[in-house]
Amino acid sequence: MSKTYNVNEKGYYGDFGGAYIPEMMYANIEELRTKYLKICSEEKFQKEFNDLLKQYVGRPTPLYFAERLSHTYNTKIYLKREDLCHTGAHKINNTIGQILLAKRLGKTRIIAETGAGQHGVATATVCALMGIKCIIYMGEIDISRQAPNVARMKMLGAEVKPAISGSKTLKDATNEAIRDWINNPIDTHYIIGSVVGPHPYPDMVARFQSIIGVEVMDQLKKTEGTENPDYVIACVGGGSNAAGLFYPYLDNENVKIICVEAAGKGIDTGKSAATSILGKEGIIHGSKTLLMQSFDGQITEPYSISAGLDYPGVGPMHANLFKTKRGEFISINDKEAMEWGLNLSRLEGIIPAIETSHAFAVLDKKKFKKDDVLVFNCSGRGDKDLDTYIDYFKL
Amino acid sequence: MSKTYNVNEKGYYGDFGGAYIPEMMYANIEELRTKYLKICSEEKFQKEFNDLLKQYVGRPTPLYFAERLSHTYNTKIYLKREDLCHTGAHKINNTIGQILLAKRLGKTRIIAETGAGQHGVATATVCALMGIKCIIYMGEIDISRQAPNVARMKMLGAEVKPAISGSKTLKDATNEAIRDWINNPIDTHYIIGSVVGPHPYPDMVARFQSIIGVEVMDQLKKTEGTENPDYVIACVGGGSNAAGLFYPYLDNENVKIICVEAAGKGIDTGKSAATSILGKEGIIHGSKTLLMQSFDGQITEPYSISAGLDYPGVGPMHANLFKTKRGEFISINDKEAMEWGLNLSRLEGIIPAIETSHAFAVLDKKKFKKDDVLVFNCSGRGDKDLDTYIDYFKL
Amino acid sequence: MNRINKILEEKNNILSIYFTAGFPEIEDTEKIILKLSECDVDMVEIGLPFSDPLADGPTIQESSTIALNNGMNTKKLFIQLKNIRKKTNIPLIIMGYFNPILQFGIENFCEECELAGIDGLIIPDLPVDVFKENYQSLFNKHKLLNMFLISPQTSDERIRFIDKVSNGFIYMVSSFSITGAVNSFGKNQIDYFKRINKMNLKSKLLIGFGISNKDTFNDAVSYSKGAIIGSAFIKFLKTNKIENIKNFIDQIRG
Amino acid sequence: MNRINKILEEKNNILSIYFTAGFPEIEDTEKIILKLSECDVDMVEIGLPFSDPLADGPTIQESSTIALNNGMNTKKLFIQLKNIRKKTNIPLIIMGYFNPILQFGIENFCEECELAGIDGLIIPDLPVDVFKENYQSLFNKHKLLNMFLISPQTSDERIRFIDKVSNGFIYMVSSFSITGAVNSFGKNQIDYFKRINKMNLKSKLLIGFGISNKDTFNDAVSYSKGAIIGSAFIKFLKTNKIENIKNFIDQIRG
Ligand SMILES: Cc1ncc(COP(=O)(O)O)c(C=O)c1O
Ligand SMILES: Cc1ncc(COP(=O)(O)O)c(C=O)c1O
Repeated sequence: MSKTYNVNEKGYYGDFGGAYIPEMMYANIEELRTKYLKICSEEKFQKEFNDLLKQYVGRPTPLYFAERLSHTYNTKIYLKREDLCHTGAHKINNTIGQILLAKRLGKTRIIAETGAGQHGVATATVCALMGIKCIIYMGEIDISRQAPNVARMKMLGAEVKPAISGSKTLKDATNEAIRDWINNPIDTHYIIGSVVGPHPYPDMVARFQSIIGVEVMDQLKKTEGTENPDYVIACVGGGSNAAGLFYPYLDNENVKIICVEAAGKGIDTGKSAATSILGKEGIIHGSKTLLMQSFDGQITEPYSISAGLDYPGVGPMHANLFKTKRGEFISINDKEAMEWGLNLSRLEGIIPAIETSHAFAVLDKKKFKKDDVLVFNCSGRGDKDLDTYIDYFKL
Repeated sequence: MSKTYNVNEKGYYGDFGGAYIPEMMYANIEELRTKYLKICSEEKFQKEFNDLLKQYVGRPTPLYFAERLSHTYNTKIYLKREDLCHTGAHKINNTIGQILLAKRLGKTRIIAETGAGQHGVATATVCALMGIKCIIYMGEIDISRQAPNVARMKMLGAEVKPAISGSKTLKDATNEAIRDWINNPIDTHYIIGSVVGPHPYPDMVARFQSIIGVEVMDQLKKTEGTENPDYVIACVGGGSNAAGLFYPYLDNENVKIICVEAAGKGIDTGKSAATSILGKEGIIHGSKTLLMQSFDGQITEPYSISAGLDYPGVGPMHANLFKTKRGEFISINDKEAMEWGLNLSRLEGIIPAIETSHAFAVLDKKKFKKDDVLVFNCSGRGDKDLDTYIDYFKL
Repeated sequence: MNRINKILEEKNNILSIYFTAGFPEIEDTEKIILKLSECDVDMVEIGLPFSDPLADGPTIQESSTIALNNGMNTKKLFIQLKNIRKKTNIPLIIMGYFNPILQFGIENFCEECELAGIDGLIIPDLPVDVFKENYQSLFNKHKLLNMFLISPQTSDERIRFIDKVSNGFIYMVSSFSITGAVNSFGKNQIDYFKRINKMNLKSKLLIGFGISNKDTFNDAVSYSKGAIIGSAFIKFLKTNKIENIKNFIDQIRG
Repeated sequence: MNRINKILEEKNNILSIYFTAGFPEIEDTEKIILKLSECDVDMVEIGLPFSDPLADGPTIQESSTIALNNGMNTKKLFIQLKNIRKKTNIPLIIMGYFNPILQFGIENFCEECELAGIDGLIIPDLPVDVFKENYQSLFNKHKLLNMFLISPQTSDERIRFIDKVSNGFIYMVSSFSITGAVNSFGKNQIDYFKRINKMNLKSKLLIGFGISNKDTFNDAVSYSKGAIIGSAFIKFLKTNKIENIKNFIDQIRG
């Protein structure tokens, strides 16, 4: 087989991936690893998954040609409208898949970590849909900066548990969720929210999210006569929305991949979340990947104005895209991202999540040709971020 | 021609409708009246409208079979998922239509009134999309109880002007918008947000919203083998989401129509917005219809916990549905509506707008048969109402 | 002959004053009308207050809210008017929105107007077409003139139609402006006045909206039979005694 | 013979104590180890503090945070340990997460362990499979034992595999519980201890997680070679002087 940027049978993307987990998680991870492909390929599962994506989530999401934006930047810009998904971001594609899997594994209790709260809301949503108990771990800082999403989780009947250790953001919420799973290995399934964690999570989540890219191929074929854009561009926190968009293009090197990371207050300020530039190889949350860490391997507290990008690691798929140079990595600071939140609102009537805003800022960083076809993953809507926007711009 | 519940050529639904407007508005209304049907039926307009609904708004919205809800109430319940529309409610179907119309009329400035803020956001959105100046009138009370939507309008570049007269809610915002139009008759188009106001607004808005019902026919045909449900059910503020759902069924009396109004603190408390029960025939905002008023014709200040239903009138189509008994009118108080907000969140993972919650409360008011097919218009999502929910339930 | 038509025939530079019935105090209606009659005022428009006066600006809306809070309503106004008519012969016009009139019962309303010696009505949200079809004969029966508005937007064709239906004066709205005082007219407005004058309508024209002082009054009457002052007078009443109304009128008539 | 294996052969009712290096104060590592050696303690597990100890509970996490804030790191720990090894012969195990070890360089790390007289390692997030494939020979070269964990969820098949790879003791996680003290074991735990005992593994078993007092210690050792106490000891250190460690040990051995 020729070179692939997808996962291999051992759970690695090049040098990255694997499952570096305490033995107490082994049985659960092993159960997943041995069953996920089989379950997910069952016809009944596929039908249920696709029906829910269609009827409940509202897929296919549009591939919207952004006329004013394209005109302003003199290139062809498409937006994959994951912001229109039920609950407001791509995250639900994955939670729908995992809840169906969890049911088939006989689990009756769901846990999840969340940063921006989008994955927490998406998890609480599918748990309500299925009538399953749900506990969400969320960093104490994120609880206060993403209040609307906390409210939504509570409306949906989930219990939101604050993670009060470390930086009190996504990484710590993830630690807490893992601890919960270790304590509750029998009845509980852990729905990880991005393409991170031990194998098979990165691959499993990427597969559930790959619907994004698969739809783009189909949609682009209709408008541009080809399935292949020149660029696919997405913000990268853990990397799930990016993985979803890139998935069918991974091994097609005619399609250029751009990953956009959060520079926070700036790469050199010590207040950043630009993992590819600042990170080194190591182990985080059970996966060998790039992560931000001190010289002696302590995980660094990251910083970004967007809670969903405020993670010191990155999925192993993306670590490999970086190392192999298959993907171009661009980092965007808080200010640039915030301004793009306003730009997109004013130019296209779409208020993006701050995570998503980062992706669009690439337009000011890189020159594209008039005929280039760019597909941006418009990963989520900005409703959860209104307070931040309003404060920032004194609107 | 046989009896119809749709508008006649003079702009009346039975006894209701018409255009009771000051002469200063005549030229604008007359321009609309003589041109709207022609413009809207042009192929180019239709294509642009439908393309935007598809690519930008995310239509068709799903017709979702609510399994747990159906099971709980032992009947077949479908939700028309207008909550998945871009900006979070059905309102944008209308604003897309009207902005295209306004462009063809050569208007360069848009005004609108808003209650819940959904119509304001939908208007600000299409104005951003088209790069047209936008001013939104909103009651001072609504500005404070729908803060997230105010923030969204500002992000989108609209100017939000507080209406400080009267009850400081939707009716007063409408007065202010009308005054603005009288003062700016040449460059300005007024995008009314519901099936209210002088002819041709009710018919024009109903036509733009009729996509809802048209899609339902198609979708229901696929799942139930018939285009016709037994019941179509929607909340009624001005009546646009209801009109959109009912439109293709108006003259098909096999399909029963249920309109759900806001009883506020209760029909007899003086704090209510149940227009059909409490209203008398009269004139409001240029239309002959039912409205809540004192013995000497002063318009009453309505009350509902939901800003979008807090309107003392109702569209003339609905007044006629009430008078002719074609529609059944049920009123739901604040408490019942709020509880249904929680019910739907917990049973189906969908947090509805408080307006929308009213519709679902019908399930506790009326017994349906096991085989009945009910289509609810899930008119909007509850993101804008989180503060109200959280306060109410002390979550 | 109707008192309004008589004035329109006999006089030029007609000054018509609008005020809101029941403002500032509920019993001021009579005092104000009698005072206006004593001054050099030719006609009085009595505003029947309405909760949602969408063709009016903030000054009149505010006065309406106060009048309603004072307890003013249609029945009470007619009681007041019947008394007033005994004491003055000045032409009286009721300006009111259509809904309160509908609720009172439109036949009832016209009857009461006749009994109270009202000469005409201005109902801004009753379009001429609806009036002609449904209410003209009723108005005629009760000897009530109905005055229509025209604005710079009104087409020539429609103005001719209004002129035909009209049996009193035509209320020429000065600008794209809901009621509210301005300091002088602009070129657009003057052009519009000229255009209408050239049409040689059978109906006399009165100009209203935005007239606040001697200058705007004089400008207005140079293109019309007369002018109507509303907001500026309401503003005056907010800070001046009724006894001093003459000062306001003198300053206009100058 | 490795000190750990020696103890495992010679003794029953083994008591192994875990503490976090650099806690409560950076220079306490030596004092604590020497004090433990003086008491009736058979083995010491030295926690190399990590920012994200996901297999540990709040007590150990907190002690790790304090130790890191005190300036503890891998290099510093080895300097301390080299001194300590001169003063005691007690078996010493480093328990650390894999990432800090990787960053130090795993060969480097093993070399330093050997130089410091470390007898074994517990790396909770280094799975046995990865260890066997990549690191076993390196560990052997530096005479380091690697201890693996098993939990009630671990399948018999996997336990047998672990037993085969293992050359020290098997760390039997008592319950579905990340580290943290409990008062007594339940039926499920006892059943699990019995089940494992019946397997007749070649490796000796030590039970850890949740052991806090005489009762749980005695229960544990009745199904194993010995037991490991961590959180309970850390808690003790938070409010007691190092000189008084004997009180803690006596109360367990009691
Ligand atoms: C809208 C949105 N985009 C992007 C992200 C980043 O996550 P990922 O990189 O997994 O897509 C988040 C995380 O919460 C999000 O909410
Ligand atoms: C979600 C939602 N539903 C219903 C309504 C009521 O309006 P209408 O009756 O015109 O549909 C509103 C008004 O803002 C709304 O936001």
